[in-house]
Amino acid sequence: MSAANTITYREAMREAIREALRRDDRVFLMGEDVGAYGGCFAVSLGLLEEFGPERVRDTPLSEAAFVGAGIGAALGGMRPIVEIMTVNFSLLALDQILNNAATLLHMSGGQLNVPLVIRMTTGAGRQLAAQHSHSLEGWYAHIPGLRILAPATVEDARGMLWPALEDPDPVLIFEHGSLYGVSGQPGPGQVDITSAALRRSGKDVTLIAYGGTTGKALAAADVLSAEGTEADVVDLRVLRPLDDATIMESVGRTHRAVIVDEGWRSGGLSAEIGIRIAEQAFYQLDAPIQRVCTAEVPIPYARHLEEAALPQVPSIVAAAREAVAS
Amino acid sequence: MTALRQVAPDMDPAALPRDADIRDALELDSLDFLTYVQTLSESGGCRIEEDDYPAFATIAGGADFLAAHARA
Amino acid sequence: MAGKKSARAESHRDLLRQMLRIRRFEERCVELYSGEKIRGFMHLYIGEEAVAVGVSHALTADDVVVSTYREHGHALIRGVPATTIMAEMYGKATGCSRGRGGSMHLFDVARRFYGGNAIVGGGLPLAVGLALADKMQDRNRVTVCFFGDGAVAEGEFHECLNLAALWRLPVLFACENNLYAMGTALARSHAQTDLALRAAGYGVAAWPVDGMDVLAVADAAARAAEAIRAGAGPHLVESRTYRFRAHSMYDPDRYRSKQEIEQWKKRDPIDALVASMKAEREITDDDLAVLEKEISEEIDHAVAFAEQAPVEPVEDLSRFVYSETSETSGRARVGPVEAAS
Amino acid sequence: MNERAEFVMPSLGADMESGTVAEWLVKPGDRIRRGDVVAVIDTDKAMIEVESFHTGTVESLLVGTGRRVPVGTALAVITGAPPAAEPVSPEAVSPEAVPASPEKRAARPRRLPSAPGAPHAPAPVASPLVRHLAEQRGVDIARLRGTGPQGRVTRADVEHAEPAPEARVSPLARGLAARLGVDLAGVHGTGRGGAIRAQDVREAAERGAGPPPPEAVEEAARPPAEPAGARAVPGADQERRREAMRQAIARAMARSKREIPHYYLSTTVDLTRALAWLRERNHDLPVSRRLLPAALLLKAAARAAAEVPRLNGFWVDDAFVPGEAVHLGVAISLRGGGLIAPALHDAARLELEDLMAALKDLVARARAGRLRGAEMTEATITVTNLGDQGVEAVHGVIYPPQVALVGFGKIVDRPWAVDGLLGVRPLVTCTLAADHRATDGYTGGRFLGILGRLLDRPETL
Repeated sequence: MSAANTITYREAMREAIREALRRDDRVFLMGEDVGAYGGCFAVSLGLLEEFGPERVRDTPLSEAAFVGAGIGAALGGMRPIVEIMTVNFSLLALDQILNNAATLLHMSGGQLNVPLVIRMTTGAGRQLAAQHSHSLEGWYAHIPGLRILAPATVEDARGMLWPALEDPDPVLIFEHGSLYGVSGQPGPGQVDITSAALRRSGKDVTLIAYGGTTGKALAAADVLSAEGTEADVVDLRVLRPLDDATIMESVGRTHRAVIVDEGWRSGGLSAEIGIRIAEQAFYQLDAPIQRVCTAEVPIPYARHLEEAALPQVPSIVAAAREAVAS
Repeated sequence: MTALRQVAPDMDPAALPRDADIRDALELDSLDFLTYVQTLSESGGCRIEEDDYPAFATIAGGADFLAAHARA
Repeated sequence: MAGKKSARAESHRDLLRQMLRIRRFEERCVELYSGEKIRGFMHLYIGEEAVAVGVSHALTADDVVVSTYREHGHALIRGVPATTIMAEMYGKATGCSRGRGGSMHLFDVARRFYGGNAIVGGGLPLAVGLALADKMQDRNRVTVCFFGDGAVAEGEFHECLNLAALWRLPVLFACENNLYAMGTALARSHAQTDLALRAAGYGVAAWPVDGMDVLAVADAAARAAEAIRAGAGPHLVESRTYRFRAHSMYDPDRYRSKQEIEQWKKRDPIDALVASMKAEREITDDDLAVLEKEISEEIDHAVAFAEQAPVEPVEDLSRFVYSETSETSGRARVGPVEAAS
Repeated sequence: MNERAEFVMPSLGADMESGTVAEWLVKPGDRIRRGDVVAVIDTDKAMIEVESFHTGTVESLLVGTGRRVPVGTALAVITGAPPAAEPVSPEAVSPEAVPASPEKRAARPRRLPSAPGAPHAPAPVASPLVRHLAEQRGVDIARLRGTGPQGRVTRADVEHAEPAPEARVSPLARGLAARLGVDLAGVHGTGRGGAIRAQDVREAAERGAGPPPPEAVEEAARPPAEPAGARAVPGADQERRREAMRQAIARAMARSKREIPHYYLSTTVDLTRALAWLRERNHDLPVSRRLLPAALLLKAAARAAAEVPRLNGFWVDDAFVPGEAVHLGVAISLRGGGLIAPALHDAARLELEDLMAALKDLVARARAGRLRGAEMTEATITVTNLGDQGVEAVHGVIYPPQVALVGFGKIVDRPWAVDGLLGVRPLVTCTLAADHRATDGYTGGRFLGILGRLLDRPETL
């Protein structure tokens, strides 16, 4: 079925970690169940055996302590990769991420950079209910001092980690839980961690998505194409700092924008992107900006309720139709 | 004829031989010619492809094309 | 015999000198705060000097210190110049954090001073991580983390004690138990007020010590540091102390009695050391006067430095949010410790 | 309290020394706004609608129709309205708007207001009080039928009027309408709630710019003895105008060759990709939305001028003054002889489709003698395309005070070496005539290089 060099997103991420551990002995992985268990989502399966418990460190369930220790180790010259099981759990370490990782460089007048990578799972779609399913990357994208990545493809899962480790500042990588089993080409290697990518070209409307919604936006673009509407699909890739140029270039061509965000609508990333378009491309707009976001509820368990809460292909298609019609 | 008068108001298309090249005879430029074809396409309710443009170089050719392609 | 005795006297003079530097420096800060030269929150260490001075006495220049927002004293005796500390409190460009930190956020990486952390308990994980890096890179250093009794109630304290013990990391947990978390007395916030006992639950060796006696603190810290360097894992020293002044300049000090404060002031660590040194004939009044004069000149110099220091241009407001190396030289790799040393 | 301002015979080109009022579109007592078209001026080259730089009331007309007067002659007096009702904006009375000497005016291109909408009907008369009331109630007084004496709008008219519904216009459509000179009031919106979208404006521009209705043409073609339509020029007059235009062109071109040390460069560009792309693009579109190769050539020239700003602007008082944007002069030959080069406003930023619409509109209006003043003066660089005449290369004369002229020849199939093999390719010869005072051959070469590259990547245009 799949081509010889096709791998899953999970494997791509594992390969990236393996490569980093091999390339640089300052790199180590730590987090809950990354070692003996093989990672909650099996990303780090086999790495303990290969690299030993010093460099693949199981931690106690102490998010604040091990995320903070990652920051301290980065200050001490290491290049830690800290895995947090899900974005909901990251809130236990939010103090360390915001008050230390993102802040130390500025607060110390440029003396302390924090070359740390934090990986975590985000997003819904697996019936994990309201404490394992949220998309809070937009919150993190609010924080100056952080770089926020959302790999949506196997190539990005494979290629983003190394440049993230080379970044002298803290980088958070959000891996959408629904993507781990997706297969694709890992690509030639390194990718940039600065720009958005145009995943599909069309002249009628721009669909802006990232992470778990990129695939849905592409599927929506297929549906739209069959109706004669050609959509540009922008995969943001980097949620902070946002690549305004790519967004504006696309909206400047299509004059219509639909923002797809699995985060909640109010005060979220979609609002930020929407207002940037209004600020920078107002005179290019030929229709009101549309948003497709998660319903403003904690993610429910039951499948039909969860599906109804999330952005889906039909809702993206409907929003695009509205943009083209209005 | 009306279409031609629009683009070349100073000429009398009625005096043209039906097989003369109207672009030369009426000194039409490419924009004029496009306007001419557009007018015929809209008034004749008939789709004219770019490949068909050469047929319209003469009045006879244009008339034949329209007669053949006009809506039933 | 005479040599040993004079070495002891020299050591005592140094301890006294450091405590006096902190005391006089902070007294000047109060004056400057009242004169609106220093703003923001300012937390004074007066009364607790024996803790910082005693613990630091056990450290080498290579060791690392992570501190709290009551850190003027820690910074001073770790070698951060009084000039750059004062300039920082003035909010000036030549301050040790370029005016971005103020009183609560003094940093000096060259002196391995990893800052004033103003989130109670927030510095503990950093210290654990710094020690982890040392261990993974086979550097025989001690990382000292100062924190107060308030932090012991935070989850991060427990997570960090556990993690440091689990991984046998070279951390000296230096608890400054001044009996009040801001205005909440120890007994009103802790079910077990014997804080050293908490450490026992994590298998961490811990000693309570009289924090008003600099020699006792220095002795306990030296023992702990020695054990840590020998690979015995983290240790905790709980110094029982008292701040003579209110929590911060805004604090009306309503939660404790005048009598209680006066009682503690009778145990002033500086007076105590001076008395013992005089009894041992290690110091004369003339010596003391010379010492005071030297310190006064150091502080005068620091104030003059801060007064004339330039302010950071507003155009530079958004500097140091992201590393400038990443913007200018692309993907340059910067190890902050190495770069600074 | 009232400001008085003169409406003067404008200079609409370096070669214009005098003009004739062909028609007044306002009469004493009319309210006018800055940007309203108030008169049609015969410049020898064309009939040009001229806008007012003032807001106020026409007090008197000083020059009757048919009188030829020098540039700078006062033609009408405009009195400002009381500030309470309509503050006169400072720029409306700034000296910039009323240049001191014809020489200065001719030499220094001014920033002109963006192209106004289609000619407005004379504004209805109303008292300041009534105007104030109308403003307060959001009533567009221009849309009211006055019931007072001589059609004056009364207080009751305003009070009975429905407030004008807020037009829903997309930002893109609004900008496009301004660029294409489309009056939004006449555009039918097809979006939700009647919102006007870009395509609606394009279609409106298309209609507005299209050829005049046959009746008008017939009327214009009638023998001169018969009474002519408002703007039709009697035959004898036409002859005179043709002669005058010849003279004007002669003056401008002689000045150019006298003053401007021209240098000439040329390059040949393979249009295979451009034409294939155009063909693909035009394939599914109705004739009205198809692009001509000329649109690609013009867009590429405008983009290249934007990238080489030293060629886009004016040589004034022994110095180069860069253009604020690329306003692309398009040389249009008039039927019956003569040449005129009005500008496509901000052409480098127009999308191809809009550029095509603007071009059609411009050519139609140029030939109908209905250009606007700004279009005659604002060109920052000019393109001449003689390809339709079968000419292969144009070595043009620069239109002063511009510093460059771009020429395109006929697109011809010729043998052309590609990757070491000989093939037949559609080629076009692009030429540049440039002012050696402003630039050197290197700059000109860069321009042609960029032009060639742009034409090879039509999808980026």
